[in-house]
Amino acid sequence: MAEIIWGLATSHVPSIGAAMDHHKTTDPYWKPLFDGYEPARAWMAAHRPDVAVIVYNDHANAVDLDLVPTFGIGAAGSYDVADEGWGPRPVPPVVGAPELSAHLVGELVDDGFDIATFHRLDVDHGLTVPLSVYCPDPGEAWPCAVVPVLVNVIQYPQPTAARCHALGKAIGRAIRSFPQDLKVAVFGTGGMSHQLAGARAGLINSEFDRMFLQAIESEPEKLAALTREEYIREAGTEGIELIMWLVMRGALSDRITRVHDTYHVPASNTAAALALFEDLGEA
Amino acid sequence: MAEIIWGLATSHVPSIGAAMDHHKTTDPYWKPLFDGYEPARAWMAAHRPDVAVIVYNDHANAVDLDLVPTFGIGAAGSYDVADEGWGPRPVPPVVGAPELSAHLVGELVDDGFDIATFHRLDVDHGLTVPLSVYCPDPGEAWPCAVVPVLVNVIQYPQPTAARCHALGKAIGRAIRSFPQDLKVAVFGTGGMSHQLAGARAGLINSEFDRMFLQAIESEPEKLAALTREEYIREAGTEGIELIMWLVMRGALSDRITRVHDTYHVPASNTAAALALFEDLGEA
Amino acid sequence: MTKAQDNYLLDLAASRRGYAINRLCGSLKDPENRHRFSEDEAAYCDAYGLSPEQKRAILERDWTAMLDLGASIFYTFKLAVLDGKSMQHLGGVFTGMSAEEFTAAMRSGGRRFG
Amino acid sequence: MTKAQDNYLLDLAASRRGYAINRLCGSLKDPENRHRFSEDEAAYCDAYGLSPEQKRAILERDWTAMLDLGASIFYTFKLAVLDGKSMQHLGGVFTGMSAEEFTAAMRSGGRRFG
Ligand SMILES: [Fe+3]
Ligand SMILES: [Fe+3]
Repeated sequence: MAEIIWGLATSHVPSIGAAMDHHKTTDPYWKPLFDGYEPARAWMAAHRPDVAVIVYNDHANAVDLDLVPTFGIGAAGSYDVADEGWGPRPVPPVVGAPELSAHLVGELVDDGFDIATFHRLDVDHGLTVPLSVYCPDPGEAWPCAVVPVLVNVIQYPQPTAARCHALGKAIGRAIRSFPQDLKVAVFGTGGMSHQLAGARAGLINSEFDRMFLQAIESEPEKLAALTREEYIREAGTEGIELIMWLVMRGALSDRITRVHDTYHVPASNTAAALALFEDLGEA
Repeated sequence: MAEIIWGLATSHVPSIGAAMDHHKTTDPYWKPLFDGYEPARAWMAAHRPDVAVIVYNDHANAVDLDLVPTFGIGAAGSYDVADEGWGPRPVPPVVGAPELSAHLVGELVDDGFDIATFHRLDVDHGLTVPLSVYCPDPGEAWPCAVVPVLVNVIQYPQPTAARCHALGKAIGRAIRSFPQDLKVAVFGTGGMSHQLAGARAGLINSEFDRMFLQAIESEPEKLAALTREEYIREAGTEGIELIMWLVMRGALSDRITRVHDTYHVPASNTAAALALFEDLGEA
Repeated sequence: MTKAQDNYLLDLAASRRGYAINRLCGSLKDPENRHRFSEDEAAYCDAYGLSPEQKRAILERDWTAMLDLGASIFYTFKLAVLDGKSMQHLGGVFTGMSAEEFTAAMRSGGRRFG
Repeated sequence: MTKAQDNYLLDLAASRRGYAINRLCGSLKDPENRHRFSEDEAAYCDAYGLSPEQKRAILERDWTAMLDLGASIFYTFKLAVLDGKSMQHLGGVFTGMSAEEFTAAMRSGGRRFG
């Protein structure tokens, strides 16, 4: 059976990817952030998953407003890196895990989740930046296959935080029932607080962020009880991306231990964080 | 508040539309089917809704396999009639009810349904044939606005019948909480038994169909308990469209009365039926 | 009889296997694409990345092979319509009948199983 | 200060109102479209069915008006990138600062509310 070995929460700000692509990670602006990643990166390099289930949102690249799914899962054999308007990132294409994808879709649909499926999906910074946070130098190929899990966080109404947490729990059950001996990591991406547009642009709420960064480990229910309006008010219009961390947290078992975390302001207009949890498995 | 005044279950076979478009409804092949519609059409003409919520599936026209949503709702102001490969049907464009659409999406997402939204949607025979069954001579414009509700019945795994029934109940609650005095009709479309491809092509199971046609009124739970595999075995690979009747039935209250029904074999390769229920409102 | 399976389920594996062939057939809803396809079917197949087996199935109108290779009837039907073929014609192909025989079977109440 | 609202929520009404402008901006992810847009911005706006207000907002780079007319920042940002503008530039526009002032505000911990 497949097992979940760790969960990573990480911001997916495009400029974090650009800093790596353009070799700026030791510039004064970026060094504190990337230094903060180091212990997590070293630990993950020693605990390699076969597949990464990456919960993220698309940003007007593979999904436009013609058809906006609330939850989607990629079921393809591979995914191209998107041109978001400034050329694709110079990173390898993403190799899928279509059997695991199909298993997840089947289990989730039977579990009452109304999943959209993608057979063609150009993956944008929402997915590739977290991969780069995990693995900064992939060479010719990423070190793991990927199942993309997409969440609508751009168009209101977004799914509730509680629904995201429930989806995560169902994903966890589905992964653990997959009849292959795979090691799986689950990524929850986006956040932390940020607002890109409007008079509150530049909003950073580090009290909320630090509370969230703590509570995601042991009190996810508290975070799942917040309304989308509360996320937007506290963490900013785009800070609502944090609901995707709850999908990751839901997929992990109750027995987790925090390997590392880090918090830094700013990455572009965003508060950036990383939190890495080892999954000790069900008791 | 909005109220649901009736529910119509009807097949949506393209050739039923073509028979009307090409004035063949009195040909010996078609006359029995259209004669069967008459009492329902007369009753509906005397009970006009402001909006029709039409539960249907797209057939490789507005939705391709790149992105397949399990449930979707149109939120646009209007919908063009699709060219399905043989030119669009000569019927009026469909006018939307975007405020009601937005209300339904908001209520359903908060209710834990993971709805995809469509802002551009060319509607195919799945939606326009039921409109023609209701209103054979629309002239320049259909007599009601429309909220399209799309269900994936083509790609396996389809949503379970139970999930469709639950969606219908949630749609019923959402309609009844819409703060405008609108009369709403709900259409459940597709079926009855048919299989288009493979060695069982031409399958008609009239025992199953007649059971379903009866039970949809007073025992929908019995139908909701059938698995997708049972639908496919009994009603054919495409007969699973019948799960969309359960969405309609779920939206109606428990107090309904059957106005009329009819059953005819064949319409093209399909068993065709219609069942019309007046909604007497909640007790 | 024919070699058709009893049922064809478009599950996610079939949807992946048949991606190119379904995309080709789906494209025929656009009149311009219908025209381009008819002008040079083989080149059109290549442009859509069909496998050699899928290309053969399309060019030879092997409707059963198309399904075996992951196609969905809702997609291949658009090609049949372009050829002026009906769903009764396809039903006949799958069941080893002529379109007329298949139509007659439907008019006599359809085909029964189990 | 500017006339920007506190928040812009892309709800379904905004998504409908801003359909054309978002579609235009989204199309700029395609290099060919970027080229066509740059060659004749007004004609490109007309081809995408923008309202006169939306067209004016695009041509004059009125970033706040775009949002008021239903645009989403994830779409308009593609236009900003084409202009060589950063998210810090846009942040400055929305808040009445220069890009440098906005960047400095971010580096000092971001902007606090409530
Ligand atoms: Fe994001
Ligand atoms: Fe259908």
